[in-house]
Amino acid sequence: MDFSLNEEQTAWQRKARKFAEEEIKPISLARDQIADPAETIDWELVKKGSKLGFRTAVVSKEQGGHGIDYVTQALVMAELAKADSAASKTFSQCWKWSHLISAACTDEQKERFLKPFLADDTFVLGSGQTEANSGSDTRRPPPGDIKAGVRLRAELDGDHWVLNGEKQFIAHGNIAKLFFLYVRTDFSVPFADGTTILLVPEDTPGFSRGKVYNKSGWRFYQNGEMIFEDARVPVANQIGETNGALRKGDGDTSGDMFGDLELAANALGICDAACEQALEFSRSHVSGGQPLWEQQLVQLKIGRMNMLTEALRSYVLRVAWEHDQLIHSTNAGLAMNLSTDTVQEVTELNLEIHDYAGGAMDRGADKLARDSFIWSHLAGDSVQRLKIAGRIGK
Amino acid sequence: MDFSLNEEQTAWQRKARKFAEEEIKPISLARDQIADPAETIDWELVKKGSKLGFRTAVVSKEQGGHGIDYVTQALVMAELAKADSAASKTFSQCWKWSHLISAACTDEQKERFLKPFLADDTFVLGSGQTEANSGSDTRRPPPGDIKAGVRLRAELDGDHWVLNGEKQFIAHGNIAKLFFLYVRTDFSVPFADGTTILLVPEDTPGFSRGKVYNKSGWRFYQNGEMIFEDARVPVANQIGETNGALRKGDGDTSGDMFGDLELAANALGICDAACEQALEFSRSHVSGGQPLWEQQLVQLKIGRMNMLTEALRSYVLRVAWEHDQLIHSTNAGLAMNLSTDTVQEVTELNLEIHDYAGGAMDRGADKLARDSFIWSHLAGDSVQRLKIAGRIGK
Amino acid sequence: MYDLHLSEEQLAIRDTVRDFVANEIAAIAIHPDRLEPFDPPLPVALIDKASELGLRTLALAEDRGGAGADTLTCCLVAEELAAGDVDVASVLAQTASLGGLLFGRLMSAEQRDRFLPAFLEDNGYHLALATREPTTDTALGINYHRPASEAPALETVAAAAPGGGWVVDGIKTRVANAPVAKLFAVSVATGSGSGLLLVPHDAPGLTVTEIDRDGGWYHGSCGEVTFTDCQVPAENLLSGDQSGDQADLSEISPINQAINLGVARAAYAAAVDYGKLRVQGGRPIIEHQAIGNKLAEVAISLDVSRSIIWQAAWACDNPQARADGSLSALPQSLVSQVASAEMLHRAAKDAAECFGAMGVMRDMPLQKYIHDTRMFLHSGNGNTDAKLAIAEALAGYR
Amino acid sequence: MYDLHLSEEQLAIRDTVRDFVANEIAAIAIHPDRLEPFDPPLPVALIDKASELGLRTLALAEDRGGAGADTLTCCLVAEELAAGDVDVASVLAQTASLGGLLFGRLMSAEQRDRFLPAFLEDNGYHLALATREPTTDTALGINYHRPASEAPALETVAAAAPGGGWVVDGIKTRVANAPVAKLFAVSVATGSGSGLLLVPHDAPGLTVTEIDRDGGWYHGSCGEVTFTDCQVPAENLLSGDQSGDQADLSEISPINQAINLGVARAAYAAAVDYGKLRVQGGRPIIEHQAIGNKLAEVAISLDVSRSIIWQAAWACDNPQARADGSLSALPQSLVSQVASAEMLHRAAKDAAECFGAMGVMRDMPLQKYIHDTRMFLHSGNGNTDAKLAIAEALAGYR
Repeated sequence: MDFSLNEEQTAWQRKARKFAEEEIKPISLARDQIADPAETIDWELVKKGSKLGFRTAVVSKEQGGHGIDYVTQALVMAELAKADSAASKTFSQCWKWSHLISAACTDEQKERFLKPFLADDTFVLGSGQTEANSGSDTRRPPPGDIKAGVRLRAELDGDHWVLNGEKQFIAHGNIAKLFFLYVRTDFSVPFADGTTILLVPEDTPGFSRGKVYNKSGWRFYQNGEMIFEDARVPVANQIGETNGALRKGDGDTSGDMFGDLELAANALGICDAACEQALEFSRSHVSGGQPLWEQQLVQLKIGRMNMLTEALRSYVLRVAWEHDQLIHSTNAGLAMNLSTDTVQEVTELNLEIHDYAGGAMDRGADKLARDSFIWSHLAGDSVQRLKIAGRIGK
Repeated sequence: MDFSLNEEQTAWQRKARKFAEEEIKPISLARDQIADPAETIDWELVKKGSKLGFRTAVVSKEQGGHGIDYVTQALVMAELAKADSAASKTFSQCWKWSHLISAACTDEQKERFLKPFLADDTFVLGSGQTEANSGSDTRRPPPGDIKAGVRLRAELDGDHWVLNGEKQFIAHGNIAKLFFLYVRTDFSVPFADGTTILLVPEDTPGFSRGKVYNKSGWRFYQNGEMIFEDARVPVANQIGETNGALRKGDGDTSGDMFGDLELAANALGICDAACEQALEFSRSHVSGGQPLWEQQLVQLKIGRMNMLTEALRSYVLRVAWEHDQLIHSTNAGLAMNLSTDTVQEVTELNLEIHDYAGGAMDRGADKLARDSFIWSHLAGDSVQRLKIAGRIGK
Repeated sequence: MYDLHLSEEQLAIRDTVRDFVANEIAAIAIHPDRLEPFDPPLPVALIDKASELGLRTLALAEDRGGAGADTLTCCLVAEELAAGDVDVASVLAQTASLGGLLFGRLMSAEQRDRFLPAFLEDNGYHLALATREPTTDTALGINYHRPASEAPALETVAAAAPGGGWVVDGIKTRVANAPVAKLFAVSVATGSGSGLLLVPHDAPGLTVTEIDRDGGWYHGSCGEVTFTDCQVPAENLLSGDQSGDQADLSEISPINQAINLGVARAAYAAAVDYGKLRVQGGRPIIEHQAIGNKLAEVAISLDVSRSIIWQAAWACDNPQARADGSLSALPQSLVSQVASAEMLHRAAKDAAECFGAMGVMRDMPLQKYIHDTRMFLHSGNGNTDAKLAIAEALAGYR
Repeated sequence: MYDLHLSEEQLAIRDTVRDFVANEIAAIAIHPDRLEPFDPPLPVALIDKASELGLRTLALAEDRGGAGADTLTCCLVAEELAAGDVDVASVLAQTASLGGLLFGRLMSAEQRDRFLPAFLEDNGYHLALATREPTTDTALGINYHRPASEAPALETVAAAAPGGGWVVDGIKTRVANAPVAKLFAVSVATGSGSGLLLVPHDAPGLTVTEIDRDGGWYHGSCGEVTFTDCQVPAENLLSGDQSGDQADLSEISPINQAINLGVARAAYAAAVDYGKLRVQGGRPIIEHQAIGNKLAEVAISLDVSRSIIWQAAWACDNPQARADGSLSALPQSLVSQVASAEMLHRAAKDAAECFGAMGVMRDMPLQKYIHDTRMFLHSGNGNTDAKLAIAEALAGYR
C-alpha cells in the first residue's frame, strides 16, 4: 500500500496546477458567460495547453506523446477541472480516443491519424455514439431487441462505407477534426452485434455539422449535431472488426473504463474548487462581527465537503492505479457513480455557505453547481448505475 | 501509488478472514441475543483469537508481539468486524492502548505491564475517560473553562496518587485487567492542562467495578462503570508528565488517531457483511417467480451499497498508509466521520432489501443496523465532526 | 372550506388521552422491562385502563356505544398513546379500527346483535383481522410493467359442513392482535368465492401462536393463527365485497403512521428536555448551533409528518375530495407512509444522537424509539413497494 | 372543523388561471428567449394580460375592487401561474400581496383614496416594498446563544423638509418589483423612529437600477433603489407598527413557496409526459422501475410540499390556530420553507434526469426549472438560517 506519487506524477500535477491557476482560472467565468454556445471555447487556451502537452498527454512516448500513466491522468484532470471543469474535459476528451487509437488502431491508421493529431495544437478529437433514439440504449443495449440502438446506417460500397443518418449531443461535434463514429453495419441483429467504429475526418464528403448545443453548464466544452448524407468513409478507416464496436476494449482499460475514471477525476477537481471557495468565503465574510467560519454549522458543512471530497479522491486514485495494473473491477464505474453524488452535494453545500451573503449568489459558486449537474446524465442516472450494478451480481 | 498488499499484510488478512468465518460468525447472533450484558463476551473466542495473535498484534516484535503495521491493522479489524463488529472491537481495544504503551510508557512500565498482558490470553485492556459530566467535553475541551472535563480527582500522597470519583461507559470497564485512566490532577486550570494518565491494574485497592451497561448493539463488547474510593495508584504508574494527558500522543499516530482509523475500519467490515447479506438474499429470495436480483430497484440499492463501501475502503486504506508514514492530516478523522454515514446507510439499505420478505426482519440484518448506530455517538455526532472540521480551517 | 381547526371534541379527547398518558402510562413505559426490545411483556393492565376510557371502542358509532370517531380523531388518539407506549397504542388502534369497520359497516344487524354486547362489556375484548397467509407473495415490482395480475387463491378454505356451518382449515400469519383477540375476521375461500368469516377465539380447532417479539418485528401483539377442522356457524360469514375495507386496514394506514409519529415525538420531547438540561462546552447543549439545528430539523419533521398524515386520514373519510380536485389523485395513505416513515426514523435517530452514549442504552428509551421507528419504516413490504404502487398509478397500469 | 375541501370559488379561480396558463402562457414560456437564464426579458405583456384577469388585485377586498383572496387562494394562483412562468407569477404575487396589505391594512382612508384609483385603473401598476439595505447583516447564528439584539438603525433617512414633507436619502437593494413598480413602500428612519413611507416611482430623486439577472439570482423583477434628496409629501407616511406585516412579506412566505411548487410541478409534468413517450430498452421509460420509482418520489414531494405550504398559508390567516392547539407552535412559514425548498429542488433535478442530455439544454425548460428551484432553496439567507430561527424558538431565546 503506497499512496505517494512518483516524481513524474508530481511533476505533471504541478505543471497542471500552474497552467490551471495561471491560464484557465482567470478566464473560466468569462467563458462560462458567453451566450453563443459556439463561441465558448478559447482556442488560445487550447493551444497553450497543447504546447504544454496536455492535449496529447496519453499518446505513448514512442508515438510522439507523453505516455503518462492513469494515476497521472487522474491528477491532471482534477487539477485542470479545479479551474474549469469543462476546459479539463476538452483536453481529456482527446485522451479518451487516444486510448482507443493505441488499443485498437492498426499501425497504418496510427501513422495516418496520430501524426496530424500530434502536429496541430487545435486538433481535438470527437466521439459519435448518441442518436435521437439511442441514448440509454447505447449504454445498456437491450438484449435481443434489433430495433434499439444506433441507427446511423453504413453500407459497403467497394472500399468505402456509405453513411446516412444523424448523431446528437456529440462532444466536439462542431470542432473536432477527427471522429470515432459508431455506425450500424448490420440491422438484422441487435445493436451490440451489428455496430462498427469508423474513423471519420472532418473533411469527409457528405458529412456536415448541425447545430451547437446550448448547455446550462460545461460551456467551454462544446457539443454538436452531426449529419451524414451519403458520406463516404474508406474501409481503411474502420477500427477493429466489422460489427465489433462493442466488443473492442474488452481486456483493456480504454474507452468505457477511461470514461468512468475521467468523470470521477474531473468531479474531484470541481469538489476541490468548491472546498476552496467555501473556506475562503467563510473566512473572509464577516457576519455579526465575526467571520462565518466561527459558526458551528459552517464548520460542519465545510467538514462534510472535505470529507466527501477526500473519500472521492481516495477512490479515484485507487481506480487509476487499478487501470495502470490492468485490473478489472466494478470500481471505475462505482467511482463514477459516486462522483455524481459527491460533486452535486459538495457544490450544493458551497452554495449554502454562500447563502450567508444574504443576497445575490456568487457567480463562481453558481457555475460549479451548474457544471456538476452534467454528472446526473453522464455518470449518475439510473442507466449509468444499473450498468455498473448489474456487474456486481454477476 | 500502489494499492496492492504485501505478503505479510495478505497473510494476516487471510488469517483474520478464516478466524472470522470459522469462529466468530457462527456464534455472533447468539452472543448478540444474550440478555445479560455481562454475559455476552465469549472468553473461549477471546482465547482462540489471542493464541492466533489478534489480541497482541500491534505490540512490537521486539517486545514479544507481532508488530503489524497500520494497513494490516485496518485489514484485520475489517475482517473480524465482518463477522461481528463488537468482537472485532474487543480485540482492537487492546491495540489502542498497546499503541499508547509503546508511544509513552517507560521501559520499566513496559516490563511491568506488557509481560503479563502478553502472557495471559484473557488480559484485555481498558480506557477510562468519560464521566457523567464529561462526555463531549472530554473530546473537545472548552478552552478556558476550569469547571468542564474530567473530575475524577487524584491527589498526591507520598509516592501514590489517591483517586476519588467515578467513570462511566468505560470500554471493558468490567473485564479489563489494566486501565489507562484519565484523572484530574489540577483543578485550578482547564481540564486540558490539568489531567494525567495513570496505569491502573484491576486489583488496585479502592477500585471497584459498577454496573455493566446494557447496549442496544455491539453487545459482545462490554462497557462498565468504575468507582474509585481512596484508591491508591503508585506514581510509578503515571504515563508521561503530570498534567500532560492531553499533550501525549502529539507527533505520533496512537490514541486518538488510531481510534479514528479503528472505527472507520470496523465500519468497513459491517458494510462488507451487509453487502454480502443483501446480494445473497436478493439472489435466493424469489418473488413473483423471479429472484429479487432481477428488479432494477434491488440492483440500484446493491450498487449503492457497494459504491459506498468501496469508497470507504479506499479512504480507510489511505488513512492506514498515512499512519504508517507518520503523516498527519484530517483524513483519519474525516474517514471516521464518513464511516458513520456509510455504515448506517449501507445497513439501512440492507434492511430495505430484506423488506421484500414481507414479514419479520432478518435477525442478521437487524443486528448490523443496531451495531452501526453506535457510530452516531462514537464517530459521527456533531462533536466528533466539529473536532475534525475545526482542524480544516486552521 | 379549507380549515385546519380541530373541533372542540377532538381537542378535548386529545387532552384527555394526553393526561392519561402522562398520569398512567409514562412512568410504566420507561420501566426497563418495557424498554427491552427482545421480549417486553404486553402491558395488558394499561390497555384495559385505556379501554375503560373508551379508546377501544373509539370508532364505533355513538348510538352503538362508541365515540363515533373519524379517522383523524383516531390518529390524534393514536399519536398521544404512542408517545406513551407504542404497544398500547397499537393494540387499541387495531381493535378500534376493526370495531368501527366490523360493527359499523360489515356485520348484518343479526351479527351485530350477537357480537356487540360482549365486545362492549369486556375491556379485554380485542379484534383481529386474519388475512395474510404464509405463502403470500405480494410481488409488486417484479415485471413492473406487467398487467395487473389476479390475486392468488386463498389457501385458507371454509368448506360447507355436512350438518350446516363451515369447516375452516388453513394458516394465517402475522395477524395483529391475534394473541389478545376474542374475535377474528378471517379471509377464506368458500365454494362460491371468498369472504370474511367471523371466528371466535375459542372456536374448536383455532390455535394462536404468539410470534416471537425479537425476530418478529412488530408492535403491539402479533401471532400466527392455525385453523384445523375449525367449526364455525354458517351465519358468521360477512356478506358483500370487503376488499376496499381490508385495504383501509393494511399496515399502511394513517393511524399506524400516527403511532409512528407519537414515537418520534416522544424521542423529540426527550431530546429537547435533555438539551436544555445537559451542560457541555460551558452551556446547555441546545444552545450549541449544531444541536439546535438538529432539534429544529426534528421538529420540522414532526410538523410535516403530522400535516400529511392528517391529510391522509381526512382523505380516508372524504374520498370525494380527490374527484373534486381538493386533493391530488395519488393514494394519500401511501404518500404519507413513504414520506413520514423515513422522516420519523431519521428524527428518532437524530434525537437519540443528542444523548451521546445514553442513546444506545437499553435502560433508556432512545434506542427503543429508534428500533420502533425503524420497524415502521420497514413494515409491510417497505417504502420501495409503496413507491412502486404510486409509480404504477402514474404509469397508468392500474 | 378540520376540512381540506377547497371552496367552489377557490376551485373555480384555480381552473381559470390554469386555463389562462395553458392558453396564454405555456407556449411563450418555453420560447428559447424565456428559457435563457442569463437575461430573459420580463414578459410584460403576459403580466398585463394576467392583470386583466384580476390577478394583480387578487388580495384586495372585494369592495375595493379586488377578489378578496386569502393567503391560500393566493397560493393556488401563484402555483398555477408559476407552472407556466415563474417571473409572471413572482411579479403578480408581489403586487397582489402588497396590495392586500397596503390598501387593506396599512393605509389611512385618505391615503387609500389618493392611491387606489390609479392602482385599480392601470394594469401595469405594480407595487414594491423597499426595506433591505446594502449593509443589512441579518447575522442569525453568530453567537447563537446570544440574547436578542436590537435591529440595527436604518441608513435610509427621511428628514423633515423645511417646507414640510420628507426628504429621503439612502439606498435600498434587492427590491422585488422595483423596475416595474409605480409605488414603493420604503422603510425609513425618521426623527422620531422608523416607519414605512409611500414613494411614487416618479418622485424626483428616486432612481431604480435593475439588478443583473444572471448574478442577481431572483425571480420576476428586482432592482436597487436610490433616494437622493427625494421629496415626499408628509402625508405619505404610514402610521402604526408594521413590523409584523413586513415579516409576512419576506422572501419566506407561503406564496413564494407556492411559486416554487408550481415550477417543480411543471418539471414533473414534463417528465411524466416524456416518460410515457420516450422508448428505450424496448418500452416507454416510465415502465422501467428506476424511472417509475423516481417519478413517484417526485410526485410524493409535490403532494407533501403542497400540504405543508397550504397549512402555512392557512396559518397566516388564522394565527389563533396555534394558541388553540390545532397547529404546533413552530413558525409555520419557516417550517414549510425549509421542508419544501429542498424537496422541490430535488424534484426538479430528478425530473430533469429523466430527460438525459436534454435535461441540461438551454433550449429546453428542464435546466431552467433546476435553476429556478435552486434559487428558491437559496433565497434569503437560505435554509440554514430558517432552521436556526426555529432552533432559537425551541431553545427559548425568543
